[in-house]
Amino acid sequence: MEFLESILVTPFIEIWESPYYFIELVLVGLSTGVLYSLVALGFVLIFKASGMFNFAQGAMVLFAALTLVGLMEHGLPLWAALILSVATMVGLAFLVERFMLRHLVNQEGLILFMATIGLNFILEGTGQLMWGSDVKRLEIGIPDQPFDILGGKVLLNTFDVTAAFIGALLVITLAVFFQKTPMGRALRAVADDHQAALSVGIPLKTIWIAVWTIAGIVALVAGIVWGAKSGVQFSLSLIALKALPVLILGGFTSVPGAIVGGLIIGVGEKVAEGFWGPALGGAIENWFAYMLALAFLVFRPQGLFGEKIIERV
Amino acid sequence: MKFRKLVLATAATVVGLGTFAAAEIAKADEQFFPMLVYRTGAYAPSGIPVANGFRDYYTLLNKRDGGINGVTVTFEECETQYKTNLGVECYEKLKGNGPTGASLFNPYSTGITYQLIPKASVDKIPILSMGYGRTSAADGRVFEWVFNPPATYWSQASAVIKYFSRRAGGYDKLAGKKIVHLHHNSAYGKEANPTLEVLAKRYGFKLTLVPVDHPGQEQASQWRQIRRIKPDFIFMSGWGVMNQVAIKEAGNIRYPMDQFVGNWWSGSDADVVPAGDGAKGYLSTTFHGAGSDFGVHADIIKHIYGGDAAAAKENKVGEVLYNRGVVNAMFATEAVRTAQAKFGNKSLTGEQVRWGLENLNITQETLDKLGFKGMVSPLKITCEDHETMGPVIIQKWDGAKWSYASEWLTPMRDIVRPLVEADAAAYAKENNITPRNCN
Amino acid sequence: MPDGPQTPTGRVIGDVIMKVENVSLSFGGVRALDNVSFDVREHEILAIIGPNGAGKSSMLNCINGFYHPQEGAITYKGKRRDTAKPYEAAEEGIARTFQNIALFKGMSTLDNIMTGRGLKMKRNLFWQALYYGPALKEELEHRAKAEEVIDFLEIEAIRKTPVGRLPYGLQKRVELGRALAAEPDLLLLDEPMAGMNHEEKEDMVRYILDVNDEYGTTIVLIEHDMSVVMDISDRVVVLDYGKKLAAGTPDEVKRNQDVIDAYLGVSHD
Amino acid sequence: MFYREAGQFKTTYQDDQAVFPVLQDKAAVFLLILVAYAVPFVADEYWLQAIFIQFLVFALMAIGLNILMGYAGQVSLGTGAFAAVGAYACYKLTTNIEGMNIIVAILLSGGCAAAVGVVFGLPSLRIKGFYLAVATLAAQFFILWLFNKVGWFYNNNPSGTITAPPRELFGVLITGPSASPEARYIVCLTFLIVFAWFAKNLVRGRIGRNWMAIRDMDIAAEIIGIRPLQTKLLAFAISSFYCGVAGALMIFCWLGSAETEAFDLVNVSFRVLFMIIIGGLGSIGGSIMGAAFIILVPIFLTNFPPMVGLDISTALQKHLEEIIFGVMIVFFLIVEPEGFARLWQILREKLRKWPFPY
Repeated sequence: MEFLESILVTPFIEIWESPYYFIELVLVGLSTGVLYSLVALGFVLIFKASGMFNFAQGAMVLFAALTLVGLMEHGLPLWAALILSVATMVGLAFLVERFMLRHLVNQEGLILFMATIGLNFILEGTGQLMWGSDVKRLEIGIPDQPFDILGGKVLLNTFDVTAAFIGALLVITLAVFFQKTPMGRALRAVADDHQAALSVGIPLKTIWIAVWTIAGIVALVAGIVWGAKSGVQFSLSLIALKALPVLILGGFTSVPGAIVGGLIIGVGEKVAEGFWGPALGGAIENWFAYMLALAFLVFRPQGLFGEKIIERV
Repeated sequence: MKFRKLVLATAATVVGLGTFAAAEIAKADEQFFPMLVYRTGAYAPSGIPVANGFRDYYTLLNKRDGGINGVTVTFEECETQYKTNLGVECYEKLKGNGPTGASLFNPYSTGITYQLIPKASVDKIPILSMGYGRTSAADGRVFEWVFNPPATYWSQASAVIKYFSRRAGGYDKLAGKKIVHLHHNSAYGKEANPTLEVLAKRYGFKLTLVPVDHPGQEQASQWRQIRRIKPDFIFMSGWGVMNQVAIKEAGNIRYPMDQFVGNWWSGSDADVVPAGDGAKGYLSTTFHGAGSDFGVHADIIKHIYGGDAAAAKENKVGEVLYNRGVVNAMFATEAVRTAQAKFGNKSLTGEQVRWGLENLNITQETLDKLGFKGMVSPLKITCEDHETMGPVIIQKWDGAKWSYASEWLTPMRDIVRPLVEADAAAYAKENNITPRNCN
Repeated sequence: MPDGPQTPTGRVIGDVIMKVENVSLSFGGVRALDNVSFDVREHEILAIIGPNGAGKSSMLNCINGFYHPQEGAITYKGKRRDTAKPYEAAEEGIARTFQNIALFKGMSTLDNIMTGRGLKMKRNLFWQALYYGPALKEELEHRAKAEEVIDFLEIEAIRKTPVGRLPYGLQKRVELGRALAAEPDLLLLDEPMAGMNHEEKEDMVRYILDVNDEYGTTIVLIEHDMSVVMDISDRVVVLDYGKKLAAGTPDEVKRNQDVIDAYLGVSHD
Repeated sequence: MFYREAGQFKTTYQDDQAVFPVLQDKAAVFLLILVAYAVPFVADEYWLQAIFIQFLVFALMAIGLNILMGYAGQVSLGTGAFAAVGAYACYKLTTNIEGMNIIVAILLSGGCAAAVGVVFGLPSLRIKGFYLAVATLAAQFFILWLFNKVGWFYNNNPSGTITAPPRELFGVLITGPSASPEARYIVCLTFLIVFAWFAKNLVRGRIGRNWMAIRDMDIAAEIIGIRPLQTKLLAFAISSFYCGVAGALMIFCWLGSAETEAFDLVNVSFRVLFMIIIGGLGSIGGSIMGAAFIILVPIFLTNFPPMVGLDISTALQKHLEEIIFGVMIVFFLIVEPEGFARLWQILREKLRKWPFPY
């Protein structure tokens, strides 16, 4: 009884009683959520264009960040290292298309998924082989200072805000790219129907390379932001797991879904940890994100922005 | 065609697997030290310096002293990636190597240690888990084969509270203080909790346990919680990326670094360097000195790196966890030396090395002679006490190096030892072990 | 094979077995069925015809519980069935084939047909895990029954072939076999002859008539080929735009002015 | 030439439905089982303890997951959690109930895992495909969190780990540290053979057909009378039972002691998933072959360079191992997406015809 009260009643009273703490958690959740959205977007792009659930997205984040920081350690300035890293991700896209996708056209989703797991191993191995497994410090000049808002009641950090801003910018750019440019429309066409896209003269190969390149750049940005926060190291590849609940919530193919889903998961898990964590013993964030997504799915199997599925026979 | 190639490849694999199982080399007068390392994967930043420390010290013994009393030191690394299943494989692979089998195992992972503890008595190979693993293994009557000097997590926790009390101005000032234990949500991270709870009751401070899930990349909500609690002190049992993020987040909420103390696995160079200037003033416990100014380092740089200090730095010489590897290797080899005094200067079995560990008595003279002067405290293991409750010290990061920031703190034996004995007794009962008599 | 009443050649049409009363169904704003009523009598062959999108398949889907009509009632053997689940339809003896083949592609012909027998097999998990004694006996009995269906449809040669590899016509036949294996009282056939050549159609017609004849199975079928419909059905229901346009014997329907208009494209198509 | 089935006619349906209709196959399988039982007499401890027992445990888990994914078509990433349920249940049962037979305890643990599997299988009625896969991750994270958090599951010992107590079967110690690797191997092998056989029986009978029907086309399956929820839940239950038994064996016969980390997503759930995809979805034999591949290849790659006298650093070796392993996975998927099971089929076809081209 007492336990039930501590999870069903007390947290809400606390939210009421300490609104600034709540606001702070929401803001922190939003800024984290943007970064989740960013990683989730990488998944969505590739899933839309090739029906591939790209498990290697996390490894790509690691690989991109390792490349950048590795180049910088060799004395390159940030801009040069950035250009080279982007070039590396483009090269990766070419290689993936040439040696993987091309041979796996029309395979089932699960097989494609497994292939990306193979890619995951390759990238983790190559990244560490080239640049080592040490933790590396990444300094990109984002100011890192706490600052007060709401009269000192809520504390934020310039780094988090900047990172959220960069994330948001990239997310918006991608959304616009998808909706407004011919390339973006082509990508959406491929997602809807491979055959149809081919028949109107869009070369699948180009699209795959394009989409993997974009996913690679998204991974690079995610890697920079997370890497600047916690150092560039192997754990970066694990943040892919944080994007999965976002994907179920938002839908595998929906760009707005990834954005809104990321924000919901970000805020949800922070608030849950902050108010429910103490009663439940803490560290509930991870499963809470999944449970939230699961509960949501049970009531709305098509995801946040999916259309209602009418089954036909 | 494709198909035929596959068959050939499979056949080659099978043949290959068969032959290496049989491969075995035997040489006389060698002492084999297995090394379970993790140079890759999520915990590699911590694993690399430790492994280098071991490697360099073993090599140093051979180059400088011609081995241990003339017996060559051999070692082999096996990559565990900090994973239990690979740990088992490495253990089985290495335990029979060398003329007399493995001397002892240093698992460097709580999970693998737990896993090897039951095996140790069966395979007759001791485990030296220096400052980690199962705390109650300190009770040598139950855990004949496991040694965890110089101190356990429980001893450490008591020493940290002692430190907090001194900062607060005495034990009586602890009453009403708020202390947070921020810990990795795993068997390792939770280890100190029971002791801290006992201490909280005794001294009347308010303890809040805040767990962080693996890997610990995301701690925003935990730190907002901490900001709300406004603790007087924070004690952290972190590991891997969790440490770096925690230090960064502490800065984010403007928490004063000098009230934030990590345990000895949360205070290495890899933990503070990525946090940049924000980490200045961060404290952590340790039981040995950091830096490369000790005698042993001079020898290592001279004999192994040919005097090239830069190459040594590249190889982490002098980093906290590097030094830990060196100290650990020293304990291990000194145990062998102790055993040689009884069994002769030849290759020793695990059983003989166990005797050496149990009778290990590292005096200040030995330390001075080996180049560990000022780096680590003397130590004497007994049949009952496999831990020794060696003193713990607080070190401080000034942005470039670690330095001592307190006097040596002796753990509270009166509190910790009964807890150890109770848990050891429970383990003995569950596993049908009759504790031996040490008198 | 089925235990149903054996009717002599020159079948006797029995009582009403199923009643469809004022059924309406809509998706979003689209009305797929609008106040449709008709009934089905035991042992008869009833055809539902109409242009594309007239709501024929939706009608079948309502009958076996895949869709649930918002209004109206469907009564089968005296029980309301418009709210029931699809598997309950199967339990009550309604079997079905699909417009777009819905076979289990990864399974062999034999296994597909055996799934049709699933409802009649009762042995529990433990016996099945052992595959011994009662479970084995049951499995063999039903295998024999499935083989009868295979013989009847003349598909012995493809018994062990995964159905995904079969040509279209054979797949249709296997699908009919799967429905027949369930020994249904009411068989719903959704365009059983679509996409078939003339000979395949003749075969299919023969099987349908044989089933109806030998086992007295009541059949409701949707078919576009008018000559087939007029040849084999006892009665015809015409749907257009979700509404019932006409019902009656083939001859009656053929002379109905509304039907002629609909088919000649006066209103649409 | 030698692999001929000419002259072997089936006169009854029973013969026709046998698992190994061809005589040579039957003989080969019997021989294989005999060899498997003879392994302890020749293999050294490293092989038994570190590789074979691990292989047997994972093969059992792979069969479990294959039932759920390969046969019933429900993608799951909760394997590790279900195995953990089995392991912790077995620990609780053996430590709290005096004198409970260890085999009974292991089977009951499987039962506990099955119950948990059913609970987490409930969403499968509404959620499909990858969405379901990610949803099962909720089980993975939640269950491991629970076992880590609630002291009752590990008898409140301060270490938070579970340790297999010594237990005997027919007077021979089979669990705990003093049990010989041989005894543990035999126990695991027997479990694998018996449960592989049960699995094979299930999938070739009514239940298996219902699973496959749901997998291939759930709508059609429902319309011919297969209840989707019951069928899916049964698949979740049986699959989790297998995982639970394997989890119990994992702690009691292989690792000896563990914390929840031993059952984490990457080490267990994903690993088992690789096994069945590489081995072949919808194939019991494929699961076993896949487990062998995923376990043996990295071990081979680790041991290969020292074997040929190459002395490369541990880290480099591990990275190369990862890269080669990744390349092999991609290569296999391109060459044979349907896995070893299909490869084996092709090989058999060729053998039957050999030495004639047609």
